[in-house]
Amino acid sequence: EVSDGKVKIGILNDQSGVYSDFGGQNSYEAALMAVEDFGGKVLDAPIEVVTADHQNKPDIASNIARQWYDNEQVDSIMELTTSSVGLAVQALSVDEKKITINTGAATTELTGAQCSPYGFHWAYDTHALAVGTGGALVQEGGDSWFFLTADYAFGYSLEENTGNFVKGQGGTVVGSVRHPLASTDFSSFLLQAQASGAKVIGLANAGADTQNSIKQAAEFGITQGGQKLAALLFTLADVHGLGAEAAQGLNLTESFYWKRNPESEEFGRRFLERTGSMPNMVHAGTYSAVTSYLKAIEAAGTDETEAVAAKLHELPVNDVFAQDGKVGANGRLIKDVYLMEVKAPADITEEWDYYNVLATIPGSEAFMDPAESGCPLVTQ
Amino acid sequence: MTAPLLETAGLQAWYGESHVLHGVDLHVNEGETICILGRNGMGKTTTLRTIMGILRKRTGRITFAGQDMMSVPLHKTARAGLGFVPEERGIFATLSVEENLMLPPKVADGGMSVAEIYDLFPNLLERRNSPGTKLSGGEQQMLAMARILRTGARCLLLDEPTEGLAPVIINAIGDVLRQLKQRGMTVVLVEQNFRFAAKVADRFYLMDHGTMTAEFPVSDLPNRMDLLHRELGV
Amino acid sequence: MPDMAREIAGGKSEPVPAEHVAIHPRAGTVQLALLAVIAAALLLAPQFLYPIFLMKLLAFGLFAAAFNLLLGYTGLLSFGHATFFGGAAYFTAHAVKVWGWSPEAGIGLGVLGAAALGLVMGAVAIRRQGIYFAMITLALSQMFFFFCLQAGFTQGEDGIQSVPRGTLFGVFDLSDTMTMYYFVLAVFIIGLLIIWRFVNSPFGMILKSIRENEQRAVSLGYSVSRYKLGAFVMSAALAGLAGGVKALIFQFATLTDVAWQMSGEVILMTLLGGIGTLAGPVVGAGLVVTLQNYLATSDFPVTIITGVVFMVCVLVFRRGLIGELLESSFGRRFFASRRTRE
Amino acid sequence: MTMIFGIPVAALMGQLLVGLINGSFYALLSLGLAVIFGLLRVINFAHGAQYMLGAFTALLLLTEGGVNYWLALILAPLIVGLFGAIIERTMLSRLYKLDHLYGLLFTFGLALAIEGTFRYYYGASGMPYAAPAALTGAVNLGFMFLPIYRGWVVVASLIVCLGVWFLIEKTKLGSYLRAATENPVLVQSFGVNVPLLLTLTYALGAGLAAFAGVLAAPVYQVSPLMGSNLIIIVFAVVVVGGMGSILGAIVTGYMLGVVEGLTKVFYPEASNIVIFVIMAIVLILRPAGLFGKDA
Amino acid sequence: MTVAPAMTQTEPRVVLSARGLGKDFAGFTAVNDVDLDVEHARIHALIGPNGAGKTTVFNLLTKFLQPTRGTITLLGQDITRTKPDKVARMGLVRSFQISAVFPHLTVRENVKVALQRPAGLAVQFWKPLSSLDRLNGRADQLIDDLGLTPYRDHRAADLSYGRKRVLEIATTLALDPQVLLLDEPMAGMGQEDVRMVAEIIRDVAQTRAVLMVEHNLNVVADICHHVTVLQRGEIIATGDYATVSADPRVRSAYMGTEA
Ligand SMILES: Nc1ncnc2c1ncn2[C@@H]1O[C@H](COP(=O)(O)OP(=O)(O)OP(=O)(O)O)[C@@H](O)[C@H]1O
Ligand SMILES: Nc1ncnc2c1ncn2[C@@H]1O[C@H](COP(=O)(O)OP(=O)(O)OP(=O)(O)O)[C@@H](O)[C@H]1O
Ligand SMILES: [Mg+2]
Ligand SMILES: [Mg+2]
Repeated sequence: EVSDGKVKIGILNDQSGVYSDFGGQNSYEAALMAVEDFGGKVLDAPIEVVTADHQNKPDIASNIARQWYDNEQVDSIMELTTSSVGLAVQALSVDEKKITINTGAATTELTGAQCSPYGFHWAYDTHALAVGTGGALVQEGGDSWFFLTADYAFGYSLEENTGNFVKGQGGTVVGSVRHPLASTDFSSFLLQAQASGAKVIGLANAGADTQNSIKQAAEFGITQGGQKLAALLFTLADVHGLGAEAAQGLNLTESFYWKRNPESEEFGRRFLERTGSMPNMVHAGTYSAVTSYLKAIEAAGTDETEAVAAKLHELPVNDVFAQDGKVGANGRLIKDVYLMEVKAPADITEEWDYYNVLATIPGSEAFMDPAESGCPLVTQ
Repeated sequence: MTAPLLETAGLQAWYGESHVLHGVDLHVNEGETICILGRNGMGKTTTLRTIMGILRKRTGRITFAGQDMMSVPLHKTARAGLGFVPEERGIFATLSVEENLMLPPKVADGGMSVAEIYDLFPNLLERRNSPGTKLSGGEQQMLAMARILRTGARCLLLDEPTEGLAPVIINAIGDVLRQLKQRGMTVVLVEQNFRFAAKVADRFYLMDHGTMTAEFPVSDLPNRMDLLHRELGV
Repeated sequence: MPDMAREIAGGKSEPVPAEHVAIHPRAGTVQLALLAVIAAALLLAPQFLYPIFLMKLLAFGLFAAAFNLLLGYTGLLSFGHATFFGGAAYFTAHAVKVWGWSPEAGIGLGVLGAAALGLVMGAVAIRRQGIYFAMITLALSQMFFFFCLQAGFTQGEDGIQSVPRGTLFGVFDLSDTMTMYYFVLAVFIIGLLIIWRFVNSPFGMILKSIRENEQRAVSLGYSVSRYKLGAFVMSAALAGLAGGVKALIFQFATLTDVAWQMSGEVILMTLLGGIGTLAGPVVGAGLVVTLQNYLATSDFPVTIITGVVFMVCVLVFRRGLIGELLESSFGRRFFASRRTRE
Repeated sequence: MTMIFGIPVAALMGQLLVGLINGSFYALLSLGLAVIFGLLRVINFAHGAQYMLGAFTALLLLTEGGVNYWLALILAPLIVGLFGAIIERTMLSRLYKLDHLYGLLFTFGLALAIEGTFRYYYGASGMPYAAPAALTGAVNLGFMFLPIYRGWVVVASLIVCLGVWFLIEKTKLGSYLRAATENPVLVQSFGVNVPLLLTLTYALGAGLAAFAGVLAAPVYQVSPLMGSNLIIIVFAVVVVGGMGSILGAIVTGYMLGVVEGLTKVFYPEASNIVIFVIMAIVLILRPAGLFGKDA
Repeated sequence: MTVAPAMTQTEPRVVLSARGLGKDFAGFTAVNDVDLDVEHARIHALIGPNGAGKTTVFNLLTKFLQPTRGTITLLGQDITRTKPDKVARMGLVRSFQISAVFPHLTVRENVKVALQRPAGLAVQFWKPLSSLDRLNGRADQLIDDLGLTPYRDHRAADLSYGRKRVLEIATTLALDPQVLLLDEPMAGMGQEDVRMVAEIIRDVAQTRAVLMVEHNLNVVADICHHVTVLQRGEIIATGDYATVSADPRVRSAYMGTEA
């Protein structure tokens, strides 16, 4: 009993802009891999994956989503990099009664005040990043922070979460400055951060923005001056893009590392062969999301939204991405995340071998307790 | 007799929709100075502008030195040996006197050297570094002529060179024109100042409403005074 | 300063030929029949086509027609009309979503807001003419863009999302797509009628004469800048009408609507359809929207096509589709009276 | 720490310098626009795209041909200038006899097409272009670390701006250009090939944009849309300076860069808008612009 | 009932006057120290060689240009700082040296545009065009007076040069101005038209003041009551035609004969 005789999954993300390395085309490949690994069929119905570039514009994204739902019988949309898009498409999907599984966006709003009965948040969120990277730096003595924040939902969420976390640990936030998405010149913001005298400059941005911030901070001698940079959202793809030389020593938080165990390594190498790069948490998360969605359809015996959503909430997640992951009532996948350090170039033994895993942060610490998330669905 | 250096036949021209030249026939021999007389607005300036190719909405025939000029683009007219001194003189305000003087490219050998020009117009030498439009009207007129003499043009089209000038300067310009004639320069002069024209021109055309209504040599002038009186109020 | 490039190219463009084409005796019938066909098509269209797409088309059609009111009838090229379109979208979205206003009140606020923005921008911009005017409107609208990026109520990059469509006059539930469609259609028709009336009014006559010879209009005692400002505000208000409706159609107001690319798009629509014709901008909008829709999910960037179409239109096709049609012998016979610009 | 208006002097100086660096790009770009506008009366909307083309040419020269920065700094402007010349000759020149607005619209379309094409092939994200080895590193000025490359940007832009100013104000070619701006027909009747001059001018303007693009590549990365927002700021700079004024464009470019830098210190929220606000004020008080003559 | 002030049409009454008028363009003085009095029911000619500043004086009087020096008074009011459209509404209307019509409007529409404002039908954007129909009568009357009836529905662009000038005069008269400024109204006209327009001007001048620039000295001699000669921006002579034309300075500067 699959509607229109097939299951159609849309991968909607940034494929040409600042976040195209972060998720991009490779997320689509991850979804295809998941479908192939699943056998190409569910409940005897073929599975199809479509993809589109939303250029980081929420309006473009929701137009495409609407068209997919209304005209092209798409059953669920995943990936949804960047928070503004994630929120827009999740809200639209409530009206359209469709499932969204977000692996690319970071904001905790998705499972907080704006949570949805059919919306899931899979790979990571700003809370996890704050606890992981923020926690590590505060422990090292970085107790005064200045934030360089991307000027939209994601940046605010990341700044707020990290700031609260830092303050909770007894640290202070001395200031912040906001920059437009996809800036090319961070020099004046960095000079402000420098002038603030904070010990840590928190980069509450992502993708190419973070890469550029780090590079220009080096140019202006900020790290030589003794201030430390915290790349709050930085993934393997970004390390690769920036180069190990410039990235060495950075602390970062990811919920996936290909070299962590044999299964993930096997998946990583298959992915590398296919795409030319190792997966980061967004790619692995997308693989996991598609797999879990298909499993839920199978378990529900239908692709009807309510039933599938119920199964997604119910079933534990066990795959290359998550072990014993659980989905909270707010739609949050709760699983372990890892604190990494980027190796010095000399220590790198093979390509893509960028991380030392410093710590594993259990899911219950990394993610907010659903009951405290502010999601109206939880309290009922 | 050799063919005239410059000749037009049935030349018509328009400013937008207004038809100004209604068939101008004119010929100038090498070394000759002719003068076009006529009241205001009869089309004298237009005739010169049309020959130069500045006014391009035109029909008819223009031949210069045996070459058909109708299809020659504006920037090549000068290279054929025609030099134009416009009524408004066209001195460039953003250029100094010397820059103004040096502006037109040399188109042929045989032009005057800068030294010769300064000899001819000592005022210009004195003021060669001031901005072009700071010159007096007469000086501007001299500069406008001097500018063309450098280029080696064989035929000068002069539009009212004496307009607004004091008699003494008019005399000076008259001298210059006579000197040029000795050097073999061909000149087409447009004038309202009949007395001046009478001293320099070899032959006259009378223009009325876009056509030439009369043509006569300077020797015939006494017989024509009546006509001129009627037409020009001379 | 003299106008060199133009002079080099040989003065102002060709004079208009004084042809007299007889108007076909049945021209009126043909026009009426055509109108009837269009009306029927618009009423029935949502049965066959994706209603959201149709609504988008109508909204942009109205936007382009409003823009053309300025360019086509006063000769002012505004490169900042996104300000009115997008600004109104924000006002409407905010009023409806945050203050819980009814849709008609929200749209009303959008129109008024756009008119107010038009008054401010117009007052500065009409101090200069031609390209200066275009550049100033562009710069001012970029200023408004940055304002929207930073003002709290616009939600920055996120935009105002999930705007409820609400209930029109407390009766019609606009969350129903068909109801919404007929509402948009009604607004579209009303908007076009307003434009038509405006153009064919005593005021429109003065605008036309100002465009034809501004100095002369001044010498006849018309305060040209006030008339221009009036037209500017009117055009802004109508663009705001389109923007407010757009916010309800897509339930969204974002930076895209106030970005300069949007101002460029509306120029393209008008240029493509035919500047100074009533139907041209609408047809142009239809083409552009269709093209964008067709390419939305492909990865081929619309901007390449947009850019090339722009260049081709400017180089060889300046009258636009409708303009060319009206200029054809067919158009001259049947639509002669409709032509308002050379 | 010494303070001025509650801002540490060091931070203030730093922001001023950063403003000056941005101003260098504004000056170079508005200079090119002013040169083109002065003679062709075309607002070159494609100027931002030509700036981007310069950066891309440098990048492609490096990746495809192994051509280094210094050579690219010369080659890229020549290549883009040639491209500009072809565009002018084959298309733009047909529009001179029409309303100037068509030139604006044409170059607008051209910009969209060029940027769209590069976006199609290279995506919208920036691609790094390394600064030449000789210019890496930073010098400690006491109040800040100045990356040597950015210092070079200021110097190079000053040299080129002065060079172009010299070319136009002090050379024979420049005297043709200035004279042709005043009275093109007369200059042409002197036998100067003004259409060719127009082509060269457009090529010069495009080449200047490309030069700025190459300079910008190591600072801002190379991306297809790098010029599209910048160009509007540059328009405002040109309006403030006075359309067509060479000196006005240069001076205003640096000045507004610095003003923008200061705004970032005192009222960061307005830093994006400040140039447009200044433009509006200038228009109201002095419609011809600060250095413009025609009212 | 009180007796109306004794003001007959023949009594000279200055309606437009300028004192010490001057205009500089970037260091160049185009008009200098011009005093001018234009009287009701009189035709005043302004003549002078090309570039003497005649058009500039017109532009100054009609406020299309702001004077550098001097004052202008219209009907007793100082208009030195008034905007040009306001001046037109006060009753001072001009024609242009380069013919100024609305080329794509018909002859009748051209005239109606001028009639609209005094009729209070200019800002009504909500009324249909047909509301302008009530101006047709007056428009057709003017068109007829000037002999343009056969061309009433032609587009202005299609008229001959001379007829455009006539049309321009018609639009100007439609405003029923107190003072009429005509810049070379006969330029480019055939002999026929010149005579007709001269008649028209003489006619309309019976009830209003006319200031005109004209190169056609026959016309000036024929219809003008008063002549002012301008040279290099300054007045070199003023008076009736006979006086002025006998002035040696005028003869040398304008008529082209050295005394
Ligand atoms: N740029 C122009 N546009 C339209 N008409 C023009 C233009 N220049 C001149 N005319 C008209 O063309 C006719 C001939 O003008 P032209 O300048 O050739 O006369 P002219 O004989 O040189 O007179 P003058 O002695 O005053 O210099 C005049 O009626 C004039 O009004
Ligand atoms: N806007 C301006 N800027 C600079 N100079 C100007 C301007 N307008 C006119 N002039 C100059 O002022 C002088 C007087 O010009 P004006 O047009 O008033 O002469 P005119 O007497 O009307 O001549 P014509 O009989 O040829 O029409 C001329 O030298 C002209 O070049
Ligand atoms: Mg002349
Ligand atoms: Mg004049």
